[in-house]
Amino acid sequence: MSGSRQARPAEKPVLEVRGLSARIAGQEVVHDVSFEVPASGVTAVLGRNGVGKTSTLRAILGLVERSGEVLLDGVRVDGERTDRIVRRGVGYVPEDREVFAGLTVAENLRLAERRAGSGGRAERSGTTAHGTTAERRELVDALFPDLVKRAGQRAGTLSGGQQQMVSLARALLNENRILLVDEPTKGLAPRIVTEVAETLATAAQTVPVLLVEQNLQVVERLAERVVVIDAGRVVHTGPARELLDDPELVQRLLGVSAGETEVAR
Amino acid sequence: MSTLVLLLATGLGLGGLYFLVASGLSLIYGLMGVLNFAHGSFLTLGAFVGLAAGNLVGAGTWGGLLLGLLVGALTGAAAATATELGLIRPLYNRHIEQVLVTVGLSLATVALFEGIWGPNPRNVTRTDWLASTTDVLGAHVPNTAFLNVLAAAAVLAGIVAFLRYTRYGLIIRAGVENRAMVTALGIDVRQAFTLVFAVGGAAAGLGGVLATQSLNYVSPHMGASLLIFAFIVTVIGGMGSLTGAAVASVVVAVLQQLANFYLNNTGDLIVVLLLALVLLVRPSGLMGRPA
Amino acid sequence: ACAPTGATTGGSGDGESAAPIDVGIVYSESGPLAAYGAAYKQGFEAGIDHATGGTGTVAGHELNVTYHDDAGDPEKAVSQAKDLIGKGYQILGGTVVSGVTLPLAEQAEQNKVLYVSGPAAVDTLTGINRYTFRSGRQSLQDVAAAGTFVDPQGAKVVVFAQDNAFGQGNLAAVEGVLGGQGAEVSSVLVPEDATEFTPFAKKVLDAQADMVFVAWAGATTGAMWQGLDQQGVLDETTVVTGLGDVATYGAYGDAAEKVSFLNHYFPGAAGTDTEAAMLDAVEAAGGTPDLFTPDGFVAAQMIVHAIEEGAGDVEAMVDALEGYTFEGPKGETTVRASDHALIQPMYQAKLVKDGDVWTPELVDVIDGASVAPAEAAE
Amino acid sequence: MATGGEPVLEVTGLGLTIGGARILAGVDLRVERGELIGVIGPNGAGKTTLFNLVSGIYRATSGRVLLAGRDVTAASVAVRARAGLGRTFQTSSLFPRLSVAENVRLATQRRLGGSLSVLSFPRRGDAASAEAAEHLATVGLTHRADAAAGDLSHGDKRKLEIAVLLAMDSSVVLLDEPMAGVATGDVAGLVEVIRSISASGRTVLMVEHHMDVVLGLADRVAVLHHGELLTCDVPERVMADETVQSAYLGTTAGSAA
Amino acid sequence: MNRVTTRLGGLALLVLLGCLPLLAIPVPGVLPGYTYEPGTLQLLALCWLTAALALSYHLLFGVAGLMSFGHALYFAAGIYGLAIVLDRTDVPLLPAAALVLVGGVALAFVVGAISLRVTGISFAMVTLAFAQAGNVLVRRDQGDLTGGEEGLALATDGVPAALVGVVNTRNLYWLALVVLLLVYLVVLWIERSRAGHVAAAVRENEVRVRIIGGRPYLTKLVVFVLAASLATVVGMAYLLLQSGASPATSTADFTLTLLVMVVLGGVGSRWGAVVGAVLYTLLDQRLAELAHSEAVAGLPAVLRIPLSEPMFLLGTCFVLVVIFLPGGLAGAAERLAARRRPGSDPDGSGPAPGVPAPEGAVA
Ligand SMILES: Nc1ncnc2c1ncn2[C@@H]1O[C@H](COP(=O)(O)OP(=O)(O)OP(=O)(O)O)[C@@H](O)[C@H]1O
Ligand SMILES: Nc1ncnc2c1ncn2[C@@H]1O[C@H](COP(=O)(O)OP(=O)(O)OP(=O)(O)O)[C@@H](O)[C@H]1O
Ligand SMILES: CC(C)C[C@H](N)C(=O)O
Ligand SMILES: [Mg+2]
Ligand SMILES: [Mg+2]
Repeated sequence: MSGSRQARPAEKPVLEVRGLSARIAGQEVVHDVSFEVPASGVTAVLGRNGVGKTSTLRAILGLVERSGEVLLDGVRVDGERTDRIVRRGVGYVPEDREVFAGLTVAENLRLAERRAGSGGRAERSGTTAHGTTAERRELVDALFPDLVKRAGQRAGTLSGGQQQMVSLARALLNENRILLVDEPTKGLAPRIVTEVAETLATAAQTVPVLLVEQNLQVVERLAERVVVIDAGRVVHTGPARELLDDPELVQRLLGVSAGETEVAR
Repeated sequence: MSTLVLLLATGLGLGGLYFLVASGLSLIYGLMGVLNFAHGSFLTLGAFVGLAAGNLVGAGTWGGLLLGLLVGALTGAAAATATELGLIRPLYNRHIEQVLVTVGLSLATVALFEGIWGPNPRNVTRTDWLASTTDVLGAHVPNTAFLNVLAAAAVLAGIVAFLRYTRYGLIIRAGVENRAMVTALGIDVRQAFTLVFAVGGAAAGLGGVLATQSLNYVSPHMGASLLIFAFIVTVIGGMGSLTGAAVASVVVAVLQQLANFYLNNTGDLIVVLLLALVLLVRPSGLMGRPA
Repeated sequence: ACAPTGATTGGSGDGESAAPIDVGIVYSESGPLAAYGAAYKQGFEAGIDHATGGTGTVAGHELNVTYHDDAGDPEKAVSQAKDLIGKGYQILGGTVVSGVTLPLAEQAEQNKVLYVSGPAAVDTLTGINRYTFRSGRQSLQDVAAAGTFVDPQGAKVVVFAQDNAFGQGNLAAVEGVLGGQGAEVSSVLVPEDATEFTPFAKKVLDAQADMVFVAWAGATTGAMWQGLDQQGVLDETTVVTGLGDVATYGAYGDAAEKVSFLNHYFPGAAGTDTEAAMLDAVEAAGGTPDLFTPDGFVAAQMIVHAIEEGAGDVEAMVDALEGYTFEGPKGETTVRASDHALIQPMYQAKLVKDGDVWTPELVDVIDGASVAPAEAAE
Repeated sequence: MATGGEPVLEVTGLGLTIGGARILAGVDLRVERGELIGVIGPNGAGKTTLFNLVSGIYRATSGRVLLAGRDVTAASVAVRARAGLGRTFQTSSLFPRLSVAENVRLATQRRLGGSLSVLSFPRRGDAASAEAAEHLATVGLTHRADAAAGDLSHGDKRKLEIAVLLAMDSSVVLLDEPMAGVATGDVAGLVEVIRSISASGRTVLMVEHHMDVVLGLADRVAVLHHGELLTCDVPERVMADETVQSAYLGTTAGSAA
Repeated sequence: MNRVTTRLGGLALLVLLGCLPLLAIPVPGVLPGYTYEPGTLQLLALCWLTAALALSYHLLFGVAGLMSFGHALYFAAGIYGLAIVLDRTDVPLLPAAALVLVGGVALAFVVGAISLRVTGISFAMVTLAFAQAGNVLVRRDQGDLTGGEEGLALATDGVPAALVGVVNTRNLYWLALVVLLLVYLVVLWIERSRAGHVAAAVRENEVRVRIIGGRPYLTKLVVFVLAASLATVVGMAYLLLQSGASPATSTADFTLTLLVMVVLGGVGSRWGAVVGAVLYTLLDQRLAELAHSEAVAGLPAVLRIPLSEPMFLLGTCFVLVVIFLPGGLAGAAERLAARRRPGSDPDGSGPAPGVPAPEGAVA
């Protein structure tokens, strides 16, 4: 686990983004963004509010109008429909949880399980490094016992944090080539934040994670590389340590002044 | 006594008819949020085409009726599928516009049907059994009442099973809430929605052919005239609740029969009153989820 | 450019001694009653031909007949009437729908133009105003004809009708006509929009009437007859109704043979020379004679007569029509001077099965005077 | 720190049961004028529910809510709002198609009167608009004033919620996770905004999972757990509590938060 | 500056429309004849009244977001109310109109107070139900009041002679124009008022309005009653223009046509509602001419049958507008205007140079 923090020798990247732009309601909000996500470990996307982090993730999935190239395992997918891209093995934890309020917790999870045959390549080959579907299920159950208890409850009546758990669980239930995770710890109690961070760390050993996160402790704990976005453009990429160890750079890119990661005590 | 029996039995039969019309409407409305004003047109089209097919085998024969039902359902499904693909899907996520498009479609199609088949109702030849009555406790109950109730029960069971025991049911319910997210889970939600429309259309086509058996006519306006009750039944029953629609169909029809007979033809007014009352007391309908 | 103050009719400078006369026909070319409209129009064209001896001119005036579709919608009809009146038309005709005919009569009165209404049977049109005439029969005549099937004195008559203006009007007519002749009239009224009326059929049966008068219109007619038949009403008593247009013959199903029909007209009913001329003309023009063909024909006869007597002067035309008696397709026809009721013969008929289709057969001709409506106060 | 001793908000035996499920039970809480209370607790503990009951979104199945001594248990949301209660939502709830400025304006306008009048017109540059602009400046959204609220990014919506709250000028303010999704670089600024709200004599209740923020701001910290109020005490003592440590903060308390 | 030109433009248009009865302008294919002819004036007057009615619906639907399927009820209340009062009493026109308006307000208040207890599609259905009840009552001719499907003629005794008869069509035309102007101004007024702003806010997010201390229910009720009263006023003018009442005006179908007009013009746009209504009325009245034209009669059946059904053409038109012209005519006009003004990109965040042309972009 401790080794996960070191950059690995250059493997073929799982995800390559080249010159990606995204438009929302006729306005371009992401401009010409390029970066790569290597075969394992966490790559964090950082930036202030409204700079286009979420939009970048959504553009990769084709959930917003986009142009540019997106390659998954070397294959261009930017012309494909979202569901196709996802079935190639992309797990997504959206920013606003987006649980299906009218369905029960169990139904939410059942829906998320991609069945063999409809899943990504790995899925078709049966048991993988991530174990079987059943094993993944156990892992998720262990991580969020609350959800087991509330299997029959309508997701809309869950507390904010519980909904976040459902959203995470949906992504973790499947065999993925990559996870796109948008602010997973938002609204979670400190104890759960720690647990989620650990889970992501474990997952990242085999599946690369592209993580949007504001909590710098979590970034520090997980990320190997960072991509910093400002005003819809990539303004910095590099190893996480390099950024976090340089207070001046943090101040310049993220607007956090020295010592402020501990926030106004 | 025999009058009351007759009122109840025919009320039940009428309820079956209402449900046959409402089932597809309620399905599409409940699941996709599209209040489909063109539903009546699916029904009319199914009835015309179904009857024409049935007449090839023989008007007034059971074989003809069965073929008519099949062809009617297929016609309804085809029309609905075309509507979904051509008109509803491009308006993805614009619910009001989707409703409006169906309004436009219903206006256009009724006029088109008039152009093709003429404005006047045409009479239907039924099998001898359907044209006669069965004695129940001294009342001569028209056999179409039995047919309607049976068919309604079958359609209800069929659709509920489809929703409950197929994965599509789940996909559809989730897709209604958040289509983008279902897609982001790797599911092609569009097929599911098209399927809903097709099933709804099939129910309409089936209902259309069956309706001609009790109405004894087929006309370009038959769909539209039945639609208003289908709307009412759908809302009273609770959005998206098929069982609710079924219960509401029976309640509305029986109440209507009784009020018409005993309360000086006030059936329609009573039904409207019932609708207002139900919505005020339980805005989500009899069996809808509380908001 | 400033508008001329008076209305002008364009393009009449062809040197003829008498100016052409404009006749505007506002009728249902489309809409729910387009079939009636078609029969009316065919009859009208044949009538113009007949009355002008094929010349299309009356007393040197060329007739300029224009047809306008109101689609059965009063709003459109009024717009068209105003347009025509504004363009200087003094003669309007047409309409098959009661809801349209009344507003047009209103326009005729407001603007003092001659209006000859079409098949609309509404009784209130009779005596409504000085400028309005009718070319068809009215409900009271239907009812009086129904009265010829039984002896009204002391008979128990049940009116089975829809609970709308048409049904209520018929009920009132029966009460007035047959009630006046000593019948005991009661009614079973069914909501207009109802699709299931079996219990009402039973109610009719339970009333044990000597005669049941059925006044029904619309799509549910077939189901209504089945209901009456299924509950045994047709076997128990004399059931009388009006025989409609050809398209409705099938609606009775097997009940047809058990029903006694009063009839305004069916092709071949009259057997007069005028009728023969009308039938020939309509068929030659590719039309199909039907229930309301004579209404159009008679309208043409009346309009041509009015022009002959008083072209260009509405008051003179009205005067010419009041009391006018002529040989219509149905036989001797009179415009009653006091209220413009159109006195004409009616028929008793039955339907007989001829292979797969039903055809009407004449049972009896009812003399026009014997079924004339009571005079309406103007 | 609380000094007055006059309770502005008083909650006694407050509870909510939905379909047999006990969501909240027997919560007693007395908040004094000018106090800033941090509300913490595990996810699903009932924090948002408490806010919903106090603001009237839900009706309590037991207990009472007193606002400035007045019993508002049965009062509608609007009545409570007019009586001086304001709140933000955990998931942003704005007028998506109205502009950012209009969102704020509606609140100032309501306060300045005449919102139901068809005889008065809003004008640019009138008192309500000027005030709205001020609040937008406070939360740093001036540059987005004309954007539709629905077009804002997640973090910016949180800021807009605060601006609307400022505009309402409520005496009691409920904040539901104001920092969730706010960029780390902006947290300090928002903390200052909240501090100034509190400093202006208003009473603040704040649900927040950022412990640094809670500890930096709160006079007292209330802990909810399984729908019950465990404690409400000064931060030092609450943080030392064992249940709080294990159920909420977790073993690595402080380091991950 | 911009505002001044729009106002001047509006005024000029109004003057022009006001002068139409004095001019002889032919618009072939659109109008039945010269603009001074009664038939043309009647059609135009009908357009103005329909536009006024559509504006009142715009207030309900476009501003407050209340999708009612029963707006026809208040229009019919105006028509039948006035027709009945004039028919049954000797009250002269103006007092009668005032009386009917009071009645319309009361009716709207009661129905609104009940139906506004539910929202969304339920609201649409309850209003539909009430309107349907009204329609049933009208058609049943209860107490001989409404004349059933035969309708009711205008009793002209109480009406000033200047408003009766074809020769006076131009007076009716002016009346209709004044009603339209009046309704437009009232709607403008309400939209600009604070209540209008709150109504728009309610449309967006009701809970939020409550949280800032507003009263959504009252706001909606105010708008509902105002819109209904306007409809009642238009209804009374309509009675005078048509000199008769017909039950078709009380049907749900009629409300649907209003919806169609407002959507055609562009939801939320006042001008859109007006233009949509005028266009709809012209098409509705004139398409029949096209349908019966000889050009159509000569076509093969596959083309002839659809083309000879006006409603088919209208319905199809409408569907096409909804699909291809989001925002209706107003939206299209706006887009066109925006294209004319290049560089109006608000914050200059247009595509940055060097961005590859969007290729295979999917939404
Ligand atoms: N639905 C939308 N319509 C219009 N513009 C939008 C929409 N959603 C986002 N935007 C705009 O796109 C830009 C980028 O938004 P995005 O959500 O990607 O930012 P973000 O970096 O994820 O911010 P945050 O940290 O606040 O979540 C913002 O300026 C925002 O205003
Ligand atoms: N209808 C219901 N049926 C059963 N349980 C419910 C229902 N509605 C809410 N709950 C439960 O009530 C609890 C309280 O939720 P609440 O939103 O108040 O939590 P919270 O403390 O705000 O949590 P978070 O920090 O995650 O936002 C949750 O556990 C939720 O699942
Ligand atoms: C898929 C559509 C037919 C239905 C749905 N109302 C949507 O647009 O999201
Ligand atoms: Mg984001
Ligand atoms: Mg919460």
